[in-house]
Amino acid sequence: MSETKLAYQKSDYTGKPSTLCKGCGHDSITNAIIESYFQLGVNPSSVIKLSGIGCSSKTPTYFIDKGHGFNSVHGRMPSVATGANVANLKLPTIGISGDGDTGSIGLGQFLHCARRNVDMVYIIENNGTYGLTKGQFSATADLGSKAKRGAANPYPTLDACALAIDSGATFVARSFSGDRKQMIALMKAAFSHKGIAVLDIISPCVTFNNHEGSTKSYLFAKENDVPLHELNYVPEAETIEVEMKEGEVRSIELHDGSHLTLKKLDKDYNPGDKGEALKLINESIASKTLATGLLYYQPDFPDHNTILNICSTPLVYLNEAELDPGPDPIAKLNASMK
Amino acid sequence: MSETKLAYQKSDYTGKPSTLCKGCGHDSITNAIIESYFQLGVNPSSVIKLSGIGCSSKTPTYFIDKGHGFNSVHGRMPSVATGANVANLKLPTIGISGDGDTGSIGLGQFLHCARRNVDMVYIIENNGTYGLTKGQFSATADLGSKAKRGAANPYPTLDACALAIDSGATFVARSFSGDRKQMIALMKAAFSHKGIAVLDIISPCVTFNNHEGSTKSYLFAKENDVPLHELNYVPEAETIEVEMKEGEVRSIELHDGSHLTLKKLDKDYNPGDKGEALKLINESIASKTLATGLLYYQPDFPDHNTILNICSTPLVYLNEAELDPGPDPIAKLNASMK
Amino acid sequence: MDKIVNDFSIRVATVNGTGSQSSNNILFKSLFRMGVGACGKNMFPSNIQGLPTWFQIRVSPQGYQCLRENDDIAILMNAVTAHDDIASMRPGTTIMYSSDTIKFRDDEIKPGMVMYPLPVEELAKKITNVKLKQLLKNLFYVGAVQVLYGLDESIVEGVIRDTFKSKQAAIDANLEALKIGVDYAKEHFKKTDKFVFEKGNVNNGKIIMEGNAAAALGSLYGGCTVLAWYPITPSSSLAESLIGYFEKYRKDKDGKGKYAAIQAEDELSSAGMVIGAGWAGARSMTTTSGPGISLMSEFIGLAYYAEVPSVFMNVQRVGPSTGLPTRTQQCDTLLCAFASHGDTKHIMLFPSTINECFEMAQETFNLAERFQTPVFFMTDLDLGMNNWVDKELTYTKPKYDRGKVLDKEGLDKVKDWGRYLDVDKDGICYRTLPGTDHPKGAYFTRGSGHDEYARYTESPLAYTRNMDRLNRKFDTAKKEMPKGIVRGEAGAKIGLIAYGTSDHPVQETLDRMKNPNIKYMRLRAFPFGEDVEAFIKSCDKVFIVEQNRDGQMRQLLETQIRGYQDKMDSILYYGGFPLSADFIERTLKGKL
Amino acid sequence: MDKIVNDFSIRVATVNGTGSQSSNNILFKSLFRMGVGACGKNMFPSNIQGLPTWFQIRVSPQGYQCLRENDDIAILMNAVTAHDDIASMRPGTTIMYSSDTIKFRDDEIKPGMVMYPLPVEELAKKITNVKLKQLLKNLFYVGAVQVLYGLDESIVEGVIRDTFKSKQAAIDANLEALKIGVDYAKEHFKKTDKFVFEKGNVNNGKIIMEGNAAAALGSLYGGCTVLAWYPITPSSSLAESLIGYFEKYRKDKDGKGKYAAIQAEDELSSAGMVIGAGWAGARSMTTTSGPGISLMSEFIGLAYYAEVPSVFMNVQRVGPSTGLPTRTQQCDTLLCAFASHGDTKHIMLFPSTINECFEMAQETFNLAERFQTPVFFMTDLDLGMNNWVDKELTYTKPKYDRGKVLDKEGLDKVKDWGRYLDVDKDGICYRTLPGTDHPKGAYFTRGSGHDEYARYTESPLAYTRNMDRLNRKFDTAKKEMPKGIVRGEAGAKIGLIAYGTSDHPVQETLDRMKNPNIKYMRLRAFPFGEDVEAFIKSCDKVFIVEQNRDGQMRQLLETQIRGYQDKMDSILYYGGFPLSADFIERTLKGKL
Ligand SMILES: Cc1ncc(C[n+]2csc(CCOP(=O)(O)OP(=O)(O)O)c2C)c(N)n1
Ligand SMILES: Cc1ncc(C[n+]2csc(CCOP(=O)(O)OP(=O)(O)O)c2C)c(N)n1
Ligand code: SF4
Ligand code: SF4
Ligand SMILES: [Mg+2]
Ligand SMILES: [Mg+2]
Repeated sequence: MSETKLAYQKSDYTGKPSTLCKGCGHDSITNAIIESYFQLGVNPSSVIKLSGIGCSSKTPTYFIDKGHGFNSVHGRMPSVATGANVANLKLPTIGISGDGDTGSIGLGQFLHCARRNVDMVYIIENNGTYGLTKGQFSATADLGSKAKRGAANPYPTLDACALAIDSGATFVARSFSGDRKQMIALMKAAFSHKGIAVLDIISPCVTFNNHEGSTKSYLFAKENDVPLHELNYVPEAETIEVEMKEGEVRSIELHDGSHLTLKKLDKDYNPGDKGEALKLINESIASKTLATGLLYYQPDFPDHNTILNICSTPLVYLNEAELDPGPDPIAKLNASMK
Repeated sequence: MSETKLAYQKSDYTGKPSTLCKGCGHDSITNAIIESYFQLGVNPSSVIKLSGIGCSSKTPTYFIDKGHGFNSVHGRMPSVATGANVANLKLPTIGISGDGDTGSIGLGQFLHCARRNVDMVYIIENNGTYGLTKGQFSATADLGSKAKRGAANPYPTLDACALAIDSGATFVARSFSGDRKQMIALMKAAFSHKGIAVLDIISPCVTFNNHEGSTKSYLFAKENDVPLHELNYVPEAETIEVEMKEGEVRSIELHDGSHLTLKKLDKDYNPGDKGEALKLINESIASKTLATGLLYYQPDFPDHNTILNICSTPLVYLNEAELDPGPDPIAKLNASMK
Repeated sequence: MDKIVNDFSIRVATVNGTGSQSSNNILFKSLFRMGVGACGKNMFPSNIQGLPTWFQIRVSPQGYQCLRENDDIAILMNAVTAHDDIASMRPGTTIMYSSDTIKFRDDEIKPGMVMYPLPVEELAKKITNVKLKQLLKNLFYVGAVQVLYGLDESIVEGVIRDTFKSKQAAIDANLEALKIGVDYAKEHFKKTDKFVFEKGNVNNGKIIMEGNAAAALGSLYGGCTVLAWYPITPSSSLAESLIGYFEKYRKDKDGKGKYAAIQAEDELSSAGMVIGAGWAGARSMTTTSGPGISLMSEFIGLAYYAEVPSVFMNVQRVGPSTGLPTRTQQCDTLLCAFASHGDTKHIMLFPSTINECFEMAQETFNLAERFQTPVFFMTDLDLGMNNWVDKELTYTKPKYDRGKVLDKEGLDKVKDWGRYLDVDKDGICYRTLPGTDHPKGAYFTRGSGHDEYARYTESPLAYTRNMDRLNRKFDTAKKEMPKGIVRGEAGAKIGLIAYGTSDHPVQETLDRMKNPNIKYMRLRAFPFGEDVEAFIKSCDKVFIVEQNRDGQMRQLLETQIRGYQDKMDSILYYGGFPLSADFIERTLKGKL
Repeated sequence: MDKIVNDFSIRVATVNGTGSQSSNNILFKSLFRMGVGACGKNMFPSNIQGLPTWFQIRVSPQGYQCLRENDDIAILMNAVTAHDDIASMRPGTTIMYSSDTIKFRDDEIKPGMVMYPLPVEELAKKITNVKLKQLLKNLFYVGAVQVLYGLDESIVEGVIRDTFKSKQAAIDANLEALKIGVDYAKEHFKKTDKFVFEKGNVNNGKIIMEGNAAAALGSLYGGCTVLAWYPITPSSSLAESLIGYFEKYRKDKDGKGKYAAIQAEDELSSAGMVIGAGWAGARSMTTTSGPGISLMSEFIGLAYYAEVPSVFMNVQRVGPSTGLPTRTQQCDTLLCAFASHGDTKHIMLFPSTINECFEMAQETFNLAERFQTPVFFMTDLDLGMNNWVDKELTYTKPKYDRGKVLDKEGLDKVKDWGRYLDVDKDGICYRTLPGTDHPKGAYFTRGSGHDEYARYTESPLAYTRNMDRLNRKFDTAKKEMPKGIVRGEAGAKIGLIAYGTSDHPVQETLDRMKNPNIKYMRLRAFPFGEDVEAFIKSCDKVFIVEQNRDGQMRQLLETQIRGYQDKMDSILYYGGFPLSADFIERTLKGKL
């Protein structure tokens, strides 16, 4: 991922128009991705974009039209990305997933991909809900938060960052789709990291928002007495934007009137200690104050292609001359199997 | 799981003769299970035993013949156990799995089962290898350990205890198949816990031992110049037994001459703090000294059946009279759908 | 001018997530209450907001529950699709459109087209509830339709009141918007097309319901106590409806649930839960669609081979892969018949109507427990998610067939119990439930080789005996499946065969063709009973009408009822829209 | 006394994990080197240590690579199975047994049985290497066989030396143990049975190899660069052999690998990796068995619909579910033909021999890239894990068919490139590889609806066009599949059809029956080419010989080559042991 800055335009990084709901946090993430690649000057044709299934997983269509994209199957992006990445280790690899895609059906693949330290940026567009299937809880939904149907989530939240750290991920960060500046800073660092960089980005779903405190979910619709069970109407919402300083704690109002409390990590936070990072995350869950920033960073562990000791020519470009072992091994084997 | 002590014999808890290799750690665990149930006086007919696939997953056949058993499919015991447990919340549920079964193919199900806090005892017979398929690495294999084929494991170990804690398990302990006393103490506590009790029990595979330090794997066979690629001969080994005091650190010699270092948790260790538990586990991985004992314990979180608010009569025994909503709802629905 | 009364089709093109579904339902329900034979179908995108969506309403004196290929009236509210939409309309049809967002070129307007420009954005300014403007705009076309085609004003108002129940603000806002549409139409539109609604009485004793809700209700009455599911279109609403019914009708006096509903982390897990619960003795089910069945395949084989009662409700959508997730097909017939590796065969039921969704769902649980095997309830997006007009549901006092289960007393009576002993020679063996407090009550369940006493074995003979018995069990099932429903003269020589939602357009085709030499059998289950063979045998030629590319049911018929292949031919539609009689009639005539 | 030379069968019954496999291989290899036509098959348990296992060796002048149903000599070293074993032996056969652990009652010994009691435990005391006693004991029966049936002493010694190569201690220990057996037999056994080995020359130019190793070697020569797998019997050794070959023959000069081999966390993941790598442009494969295919089903549908080259090697074992994991069957034919939900069809290859494993494995990658689709390499436990005698492998300079790929220059030349445009009208479109540095090089791959330019669409027309093109592609594939291999007179009216490992016993059956009215086609691929139809057409009656319960290949033939069903019948064996000519001949004669 060591592309030098080239003369690319911002427009070289754009994609098809988004078909997501107006104000969806995922679109803010898309924009940050575009900006980050642009700032780094990565060759857009070299980028490969992979995803699973969900609103979040649609987003690879919305950036870098010039790169190949693969919208695969639900929860299995990590394995597809792993395969693509070993096949051609020259291509900057970005995987986009949702919290359902990663935390529910894809949990096993996610953690094993982390363990392998696949050289990719793995973005979780985390809204605590299944957007595309209309608002069921995902595994990252907060304990006690309310869903579309009004039932409270009785299960504890799965924290993708903690799990990634425990599984061996070497770059683990959290951000918020409303904090463009932080996202871009983290993304640029992530793109430059050799190994897996997991970015868990809280990305409110304006249509089926189920986040912590969203006991007032659908407030807007309720006020207006729209029957809740027929929510086929999606009000157009404004994109949330905030900018925070290091160490700052801020409570952000979401579309449904609920609040999300964020704390940006202090400047002197040391992301090199696994145990500390895990402690911090668990404290932050307990205090309902999400710590954002680079939570854990371990630059020295070899990435998957290094672990596998793959040659520098991408495997896809090896030809007969390079791959054919010739007649000798067969002759030897024939002789030995008697 | 509040069975009162009845007049059961030890023999009421035995099963079919084991078909595992002589000296396999799994058999020691089986014996501890038998002893624990016996000491608690659980009605053997009420116990349900579930497992996935692997040498470890065969063990439910080797205890409590009087209870129903279900050897399901690879890595999916957690979901089968969850289904059985909600269907009949009266039955003490034990799931037996291997490190491959739980840490590789079954990782997602394992963690979601932990998150649901299913009222069961979940035993991982952890040998860091795939015993039944002849010695490939599992995800809990230690970084750098050597496999049958002699290649070193290049991936970091997945720690089932850390991940279980991350995911919401309410009772998480580690033990060693050679420490019968500790196993029995932990199992009895686990059987009495309402919610999921995860027991990660290090259980050396005498045939394909790949544990930490097992750079001398197959020492025995090698010494005798048996070709390694044709290891169809399994020497009979003695069962390892140790007894440790709280706070004690001990290095145990395994069958292949390698060593495993264990540290029994101090008496004053407080298993109530998630962050601390995770820190401890990560330190213990880094120092290659496995901490054993009850790592994390949270007795207050409701178990899955409580979360689901299931009635006290097991669902399986509800009959027509109890389940039939009668004609009224249909009449009302008919009227409303016009 | 001639009138065309209650026999035409309307297409409403809108943008999804703008609330048009609510207006369309008001329109549809109003027609229903007027006693007009109406059928409504949604063509919606796999998206939450901003993509094109269509609602089609067809009215017919017979109340056919299927569409025509062509529409007579197009209500075009979506500028993105308007030009394609008008291009697909025939000369002489009517076009109502949002005139301040859509401009048609002259050459787009075909001869005889009647144009009703509706200045939606302009009119929207009159809406007082500014926040809900986007939503309420959709009432304008309802108002215009009311005026132009004769919706009963008080019925429409009643529908709006019932829709929003006690929410007075919503009722007022909707009525206001409706009136804006009505007023505009009265003032500006001159009726020049021939289509009119007139009150009728074809809906007496009928209801409007989605198949998924009916199947959910059937599951409730069928005694289902465990639901494990993973969301996937178009099956989610089946699970969600069932949860709703559970919450309402399945609480004990302490408010505790006489059910467990678990949203699993994926389909493998929901299958595992269903099998675990079925093994423990509960009536358990899952809801899913094609991708879920693929993922459940390993578990399905386990349930087949270890003989665990389990219900899989497959609301089919367009495959392969993610395919068209919001469109309809019958494309998992072969997959479900043989799901999993090794030699397997599974029972399937094919409901065609709301009432059958309700009744067959109940029966599914009986079959699963009776045959101790997975049973597939094969419905589809069209049946599951569209609003269907069907006769009222009827209550029958449930009598569950729990199959061959030995309890404590039962065990006392039998001398030699083996879990897989074929005592009755019908291939079905006796099981015990986990927890049975009896010294010989327990057995060990496994997906690996087992003998008659559930002991592990690798013996080729024991294995073969077991596999042969499973075949015998399947043969027993053949005799107990719901029979096919036959229409037409016994002596007719041309046979049609269809199943599920294809029934409706086939019935209409038969009405139209009135050919006494054509008869028809609607399949309702697999394995096929003797009646199916008899039907095929009595024909010279059999056309199997299906909504998939490869003629999957034809293949199944060919291999399971051997000897008649030469007669068999397919009529296949697989575009993902609901099947129409127009298509069948045209294709069939081309083949006759 | 009559001699029976080189034409009889031996069964060795032992306990697994005791090292008998090594002795059995010494026995087998010695026969091979003596030029005796030998076939050896392992019946082993799904267990590591302590359960019964059998090794069967059949010698025949023709060198048949399949067993007889009955054995002539039983070497019984396992007390647990000895009584069942002797019960299955016919009168007049020979029984050698471990006489200090096994005692037969008089009534177990049938008339004419020749008994050779071998006091294994007593003799074991003579072994000097105490630690390896358990292992070395197995050499005793090898020694006894050498004496009784005439193994060439120096050949046996040579085999032992070659087996343990430079490990002198092991060689010495084995030779010592062998000698104990030899000495005992010489002293105590009087040869009274008729069976003898005599040196021959049927193995000139031949090798002993496992199919899994041959398929792995084929994959190496086929240019596979990415292997993603999950261990499962009986496929693990295919992956492990390939890794071995990779390590040996695929390093660049810096010691870096020109391959990636990943042990995935499960089969879903390995399928995903294969598809990811195939999409990126690598020749990628996975190895698995039935349960793995079930789990991969969703992904297989993606690869079909999104058209990603990918190779799935399925080493079949006995299903359903976990079944008999260490026994052989051909039970995934239907599953692999149609794997995944929706309308799907897949290419399959069926190797029968070691040489075909090697050659077809290479071809698999060409087909996958040429047709941009999943290709199944369908082998089984018998072929994969047993030691087969076959002719030497031959090297052909590889020429990969990478299919229709447009690189930078290619893109410059085409004016209008669409990923799914059927330019050549053969249903196969042009793809580009990710990373292609060209402004119009990129496209978006998805499992959802897409048009010719790989754009997302829900259009029924675009969907239908695409599905029809996929059918066209499959039709093109039909013409390019390996043809069936025919034996017998063209004019014969009775046809046999078989595939994979069933070929060997079918060939033997034909040799035996010498019926000029019987001919035989061995299928090698699906979709079936025209030659298959022509063959069936030319017969009055066709018997499809298969190793599964449901006649899966027959079903596939019936639905894919319609019109000949009435001729088709099945010969089915599914007990899990390798198929024998005895079974086929008996069953066929019963049907003629
Ligand atoms: C195998 C499978 N199961 C279920 C689905 C249905 N499905 C589509 S998206 C989705 C959840 C998406 O949630 P998430 O990943 O959080 O994405 P979001 O839409 O919230 O961005 C589900 C369950 C599917 N496509 N495939
Ligand atoms: C779906 C599936 N994939 C693969 C296998 C093959 N398999 C059987 S056991 C096993 C691994 C067992 O490892 P572990 O759970 O650690 O158990 P152990 O034998 O070490 O006790 C595997 C891969 C299988 N049975 N099913
Ligand atoms: S449903 Fe939610 S996640 Fe999906 S596009 Fe709309 S706002 Fe975004
Ligand atoms: S192979 Fe290992 S895990 Fe399996 S039974 Fe033998 S010692 Fe135990
Ligand atoms: Mg989400
Ligand atoms: Mg293990």
